[in-house]
Amino acid sequence: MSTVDAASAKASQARRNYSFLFALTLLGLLVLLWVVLAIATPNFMSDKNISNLLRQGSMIAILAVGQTFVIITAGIDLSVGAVVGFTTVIIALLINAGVPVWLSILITLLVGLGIGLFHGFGITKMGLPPFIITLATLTSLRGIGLLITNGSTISIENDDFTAFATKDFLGIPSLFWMVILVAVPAYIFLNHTRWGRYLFAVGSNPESARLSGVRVNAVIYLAYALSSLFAAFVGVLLATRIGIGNATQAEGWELQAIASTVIGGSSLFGAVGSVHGPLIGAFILATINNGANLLNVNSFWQRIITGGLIIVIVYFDQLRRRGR
Amino acid sequence: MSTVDAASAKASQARRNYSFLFALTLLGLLVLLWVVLAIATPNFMSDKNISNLLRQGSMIAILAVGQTFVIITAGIDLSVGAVVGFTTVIIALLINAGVPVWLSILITLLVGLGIGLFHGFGITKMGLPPFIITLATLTSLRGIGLLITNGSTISIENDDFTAFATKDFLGIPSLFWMVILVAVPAYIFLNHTRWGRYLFAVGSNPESARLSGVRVNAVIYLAYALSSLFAAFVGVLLATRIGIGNATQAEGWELQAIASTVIGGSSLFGAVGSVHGPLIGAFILATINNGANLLNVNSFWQRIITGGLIIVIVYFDQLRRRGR
Amino acid sequence: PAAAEEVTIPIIVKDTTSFYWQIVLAGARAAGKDLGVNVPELGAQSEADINGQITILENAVAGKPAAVVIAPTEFKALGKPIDEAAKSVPIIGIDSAADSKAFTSFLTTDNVEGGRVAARGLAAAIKAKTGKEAGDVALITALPGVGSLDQRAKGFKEELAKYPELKLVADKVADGQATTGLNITTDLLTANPNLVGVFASNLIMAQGAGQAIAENKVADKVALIGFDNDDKLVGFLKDGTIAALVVQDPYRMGYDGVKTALAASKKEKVEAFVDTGANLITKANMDEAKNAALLNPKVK
Amino acid sequence: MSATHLATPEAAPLASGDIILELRDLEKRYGPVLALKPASLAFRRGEIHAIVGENGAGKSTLIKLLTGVIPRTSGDIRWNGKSVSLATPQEAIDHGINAVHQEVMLCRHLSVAANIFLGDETVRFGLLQKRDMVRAAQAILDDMGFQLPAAAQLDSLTIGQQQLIATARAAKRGTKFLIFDEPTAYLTRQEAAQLFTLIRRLKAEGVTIVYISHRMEEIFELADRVSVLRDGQMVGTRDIAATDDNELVALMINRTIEQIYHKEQIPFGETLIEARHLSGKGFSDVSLSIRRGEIVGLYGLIGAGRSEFALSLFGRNPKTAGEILWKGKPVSITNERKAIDLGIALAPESRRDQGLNLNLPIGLNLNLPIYERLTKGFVISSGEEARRADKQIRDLSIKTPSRRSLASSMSGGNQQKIVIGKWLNHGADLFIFDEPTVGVDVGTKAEIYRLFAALLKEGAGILLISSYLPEVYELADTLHVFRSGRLVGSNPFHGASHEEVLAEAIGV
Ligand SMILES: Nc1ncnc2c1ncn2[C@@H]1O[C@H](COP(=O)(O)OP(=O)(O)OP(=O)(O)O)[C@@H](O)[C@H]1O
Ligand SMILES: Nc1ncnc2c1ncn2[C@@H]1O[C@H](COP(=O)(O)OP(=O)(O)OP(=O)(O)O)[C@@H](O)[C@H]1O
Ligand SMILES: [Mg+2]
Ligand SMILES: [Mg+2]
Repeated sequence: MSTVDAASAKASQARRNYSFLFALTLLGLLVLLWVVLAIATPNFMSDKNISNLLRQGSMIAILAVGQTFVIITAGIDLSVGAVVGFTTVIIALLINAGVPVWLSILITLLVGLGIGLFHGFGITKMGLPPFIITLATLTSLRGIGLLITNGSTISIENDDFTAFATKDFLGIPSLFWMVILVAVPAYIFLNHTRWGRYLFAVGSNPESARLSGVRVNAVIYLAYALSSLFAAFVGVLLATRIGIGNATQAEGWELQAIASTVIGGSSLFGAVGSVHGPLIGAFILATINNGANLLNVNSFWQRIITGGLIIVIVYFDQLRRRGR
Repeated sequence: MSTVDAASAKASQARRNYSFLFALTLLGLLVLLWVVLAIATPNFMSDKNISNLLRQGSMIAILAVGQTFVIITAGIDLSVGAVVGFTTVIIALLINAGVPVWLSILITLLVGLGIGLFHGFGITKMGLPPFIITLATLTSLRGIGLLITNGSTISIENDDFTAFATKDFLGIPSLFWMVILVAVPAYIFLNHTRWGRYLFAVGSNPESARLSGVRVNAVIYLAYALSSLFAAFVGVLLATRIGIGNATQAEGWELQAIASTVIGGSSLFGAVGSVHGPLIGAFILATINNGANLLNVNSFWQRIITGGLIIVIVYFDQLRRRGR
Repeated sequence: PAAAEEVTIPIIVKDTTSFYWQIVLAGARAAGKDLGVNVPELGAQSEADINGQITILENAVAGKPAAVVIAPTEFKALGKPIDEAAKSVPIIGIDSAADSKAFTSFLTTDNVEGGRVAARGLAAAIKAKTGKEAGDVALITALPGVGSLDQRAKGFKEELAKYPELKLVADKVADGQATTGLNITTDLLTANPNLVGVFASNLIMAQGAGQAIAENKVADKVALIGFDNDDKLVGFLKDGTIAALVVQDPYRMGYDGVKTALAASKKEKVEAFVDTGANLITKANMDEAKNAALLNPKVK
Repeated sequence: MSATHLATPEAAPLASGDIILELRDLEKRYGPVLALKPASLAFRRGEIHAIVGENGAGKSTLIKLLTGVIPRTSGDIRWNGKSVSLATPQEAIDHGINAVHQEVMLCRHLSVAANIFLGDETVRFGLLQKRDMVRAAQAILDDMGFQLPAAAQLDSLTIGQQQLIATARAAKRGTKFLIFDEPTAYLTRQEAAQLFTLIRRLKAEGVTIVYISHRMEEIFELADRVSVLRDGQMVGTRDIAATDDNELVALMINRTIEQIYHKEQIPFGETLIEARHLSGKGFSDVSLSIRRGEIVGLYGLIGAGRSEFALSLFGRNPKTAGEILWKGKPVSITNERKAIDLGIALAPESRRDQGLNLNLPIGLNLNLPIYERLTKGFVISSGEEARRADKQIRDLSIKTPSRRSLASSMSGGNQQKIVIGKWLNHGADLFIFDEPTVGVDVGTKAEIYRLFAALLKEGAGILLISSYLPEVYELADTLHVFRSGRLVGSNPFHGASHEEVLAEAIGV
């Protein structure tokens, strides 16, 4: 036995180092990108550009964290992009209607929450596949938003609100502070609360979770509610950044969010995921675009390179994992 | 034991009736839509509109069948839309370069095949999740296509080729004949050949398939090769239909194809799928759009309705299944 | 390095994937060559991607250029970012306006005017086909939430109102796909037997609509007006599938944009506002030198 | 025709006794875990060779190596004297090496026939001959004496039935070397008997059989020779005639256990639960009650409806009629939480489908029912979480590197321990154990039975569902017998003989 114990001790040791290493690896790849770019173009490391970069990655990062909760339960939320666009309209209308900003934000977040609960309902009570119910809301929400605005754009008449996105605090852009504001509780929630554990349990084997007394349906409601809530929050941030409400905004952001999550090491088959992963994933994508712009890469090449880099990065990540 | 024997016999019996019934149900929903529309607008049942409808549904239908092969293996192919757009460019260039049409088509299909094989390689050899590798090609292919065309549209200088899409044969539009041309072999392949069966086996339990000596990797290559091949074929059809090569075309068609497949009863967790399902699914979506146009429904309402109907249809389908 | 000495003037368009903007970029490229200026060609991937364009503007300014030429994708949204950018470099606006006083100079086609031109052209074409300015007409917009397209629709409807006999029976918004434009037009033809005119308000929609007109062989009954141009549309114009094209002068916008920017960066006096105009080109006048030049810009 | 299905003719005539397969210093590592220490062993043609060992001893690992499922770390395998790589399952199959694995390895979405012929379908003109295959599959099943429908969908069968299908699939091909990894774990006596007949027949046809089991009596009934594994170490091979179970157990666990079935008479307390004329999916009109300090046994054939009964006591399946009294008061147990809150615990029948979150850490599996308790304020107290997990791992001697390793990396028996451990962790008044000792080694079995006694002492009651008659027979204070969904007999402790109980179960 003792031999096994010794061995096992080493094993778990290794595994712990590993998961640490993996996080590091992705971070490493991000840092690598930065170093390369810093050498390639003088402007990259300028404070101005770094804060641009942080601003540009923030919104997808937050979406990706929300998406991760859903993906851990082996689900998927295609609606987040549409929710972002839709909520920019909601908050624009509220603010222009003279509702106090804090209240407008609160209501907008509640709208997001409602959408998420509807997804939960569709999945648990109506038995719809997550892909379908969220695809349906994706389609419908854009329609509703366009209907409300009659396809036009609502300019937000409140400069304090629209100024927020450009503000800095301690030299760090306000938008990035919002990422921190979301990520820290998200991390605690996922890794240090029972509901976090339940997300994994449901994603791994709902039947076993259920027979262990986990309220599986409640967990699913929770996951989708959080995803939509985060999306609504991003909607608020986007509204401050572009100063308008427009239902067609954030098109395709769901794919970027899912990509960030998967790049960050989550499995679409559930039960695997973290909070730091999607954050790093999102900023890897943001860095690629930012760098390409600074290097004045032709925007067509930019797409090609993005695709290629996604493959390379995830491939290296795979290698690490096999290394287990 | 005889009781159990009987029991299970009944069970499978039931299931067979069921799958028949289910096909009927979806078809029923489609017919229902048609009846409603026929009553709502005189123009709907006109030969002209029916053949328009058949034309409009054809391309997504073919994509959906290809997608089904992938989904049965518990995979997903996000690249099909991009492949369609990309291949319109390829065939446009070839034909304008004076390459004989048959040869141009052949080369285009081979290009599609190559893309599919690349996906197979990424998944089996590089260990990338299907979502990631196909998302990456989606991004890159559009880039390459735009680079080749410098963002412009190539108008195809060959009237026989571009005339094809508008032709009829036995009063049925040529495009719909293409659906039949694809669906019949696809049906035989999926239900009456060992490779078709292996698709299900791999989707159901790859380990078990492997233990039985099934070459799992080969099966995966096959699924993605077929999906991309079908997409390339749709690219050819699209080129004949709109008479241009343009890399940005067919954007979002991957989601429509996946939706059709899932509406058609496939499970994104694999091992469940048919050929008739996605076909019906695709024509349900086509009917919704065609009907909305005829009834001159506001474009924004159209989106809302589409989303709603998707939920309703899949919900009823779920009910049937629970009825099992 | 080398880039540091030579003057850099990035040009930011709305959507690099559309041919129209490629012409603008071509003009800018030519100006760059003629004036010995380095002209990075930037732009979002879709005209609806406002956040994308803001991001690109931020990045461009971070590159410390001599000036920036930009086609603001949304009036209000780009206002603040442009004010912000203008603090460090001169900003030259092209094609569309933005909610900012900070532009050093401004070269634009008025898209509302473009819509009006289309309406007049449509009325004329209908008269030519049916002998009277009467009947049902339809408007097809490529994408919702795109400033320039909304302005064209606005202008088109305002002007159309001046023709009491012309009834706008359908105002469709597609998803940016030629195939969708084709399907919509086909269905409109089915649904409205006495449809006499269609305005497809951008390149891709015109391609789809044109295909539908050709497919249903109704060119003699239904007048189609397109916006912007490429080989395909010129082909349609030649064979009469399309009655007329509203054509702006994107090449000049690009060229003069960069030229003006260079001047501005050297603190020279520049024209504050230039209208590059929108022209109606029909089969009849397409061979006039000016129009011929507009119809085949020197892109490559 | 039957014979051709069972073994290729050329395999039959060969002189038995010579070496067909030999291992030389075969070794397997999983990272730092040495699952199989360098082992050497020779299998004779046409013999039935049993392999025994504790949970986690390395039996399944050995099998997986022989069938090309996992690559060996080092060592040599010789097939008919020639060294073979056995890199892929296909290669093993081509040699004629087949196995029935411990975890049923089938495609539940496919039909029985499709599963049996997976990998070598009957094809004509490139088209599957489905009818022929169903017919052939049915012939194989009938011929093996398994009365199962070849046309049925696999997931319409119970685990036990699926195990038989897996057997049929492995035995069908031109098998020369056939391995069974705990084949009877989910089988009832009748089915086990059928299986033994089949095995003897295969032996007569010259097929070499490797037979892994934790049930001693089976070893002695079947095997010619037996080899013992301990901690991945091959510790000896015996002729069956020259050994007895005491010696084997001693070799396996390095100590002797005086008596496996540990039973103390404990005075019964209040009635915990009482089912009155309860009906539901799979069973109907069942009345029984369980008192504190009592073990109530449910025996029956597979598919008799015991699990379904248990599941509706636990609130997983709705009852269609009848009522449940908890401590005398009528209760409606509409979901699992209600059951758990009342004080009912269920260790379900299928560890993979119902019992475990395979791709999650052992610790999480063990603590899943008690996270509510582990939560201090808003967050989980990680110290407490670790302590609870490690305690169970120690108490049940679950063999694992750490609570962090995934449940999927556990050996079959150790997985079973986790399923039970999670409820010991939680605690309850009434424990429902559905097939609790499936795949559990003798030593651990004894521990589990002793643990039952401990639970009873603490005043708990136990509902023990088992298809393994000796177990329920020796442990149950009251032994109820199920037949096709009905309770057909109730016997006090040792109130009826094995044969009588069996008769009740079969209904003769
Ligand atoms: N995939 C794996 N990764 C890491 N360790 C593993 C893996 N599979 C098995 N092991 C370890 O190898 C050892 C032997 O496992 P094996 O399944 O061979 O035991 P076994 O003799 O079959 O036990 P049982 O009788 O319970 O089935 C165990 O300690 C187990 O934890
Ligand atoms: N997965 C399943 N699908 C369909 N029917 C099932 C399934 N499992 C069991 N049944 C049916 O439910 C009834 C009871 O099965 P159950 O498993 O409860 O029997 P059991 O007495 O628990 O035997 P065992 O638990 O040993 O399999 C039987 O008619 C059986 O055929
Ligand atoms: Mg084992
Ligand atoms: Mg059972």
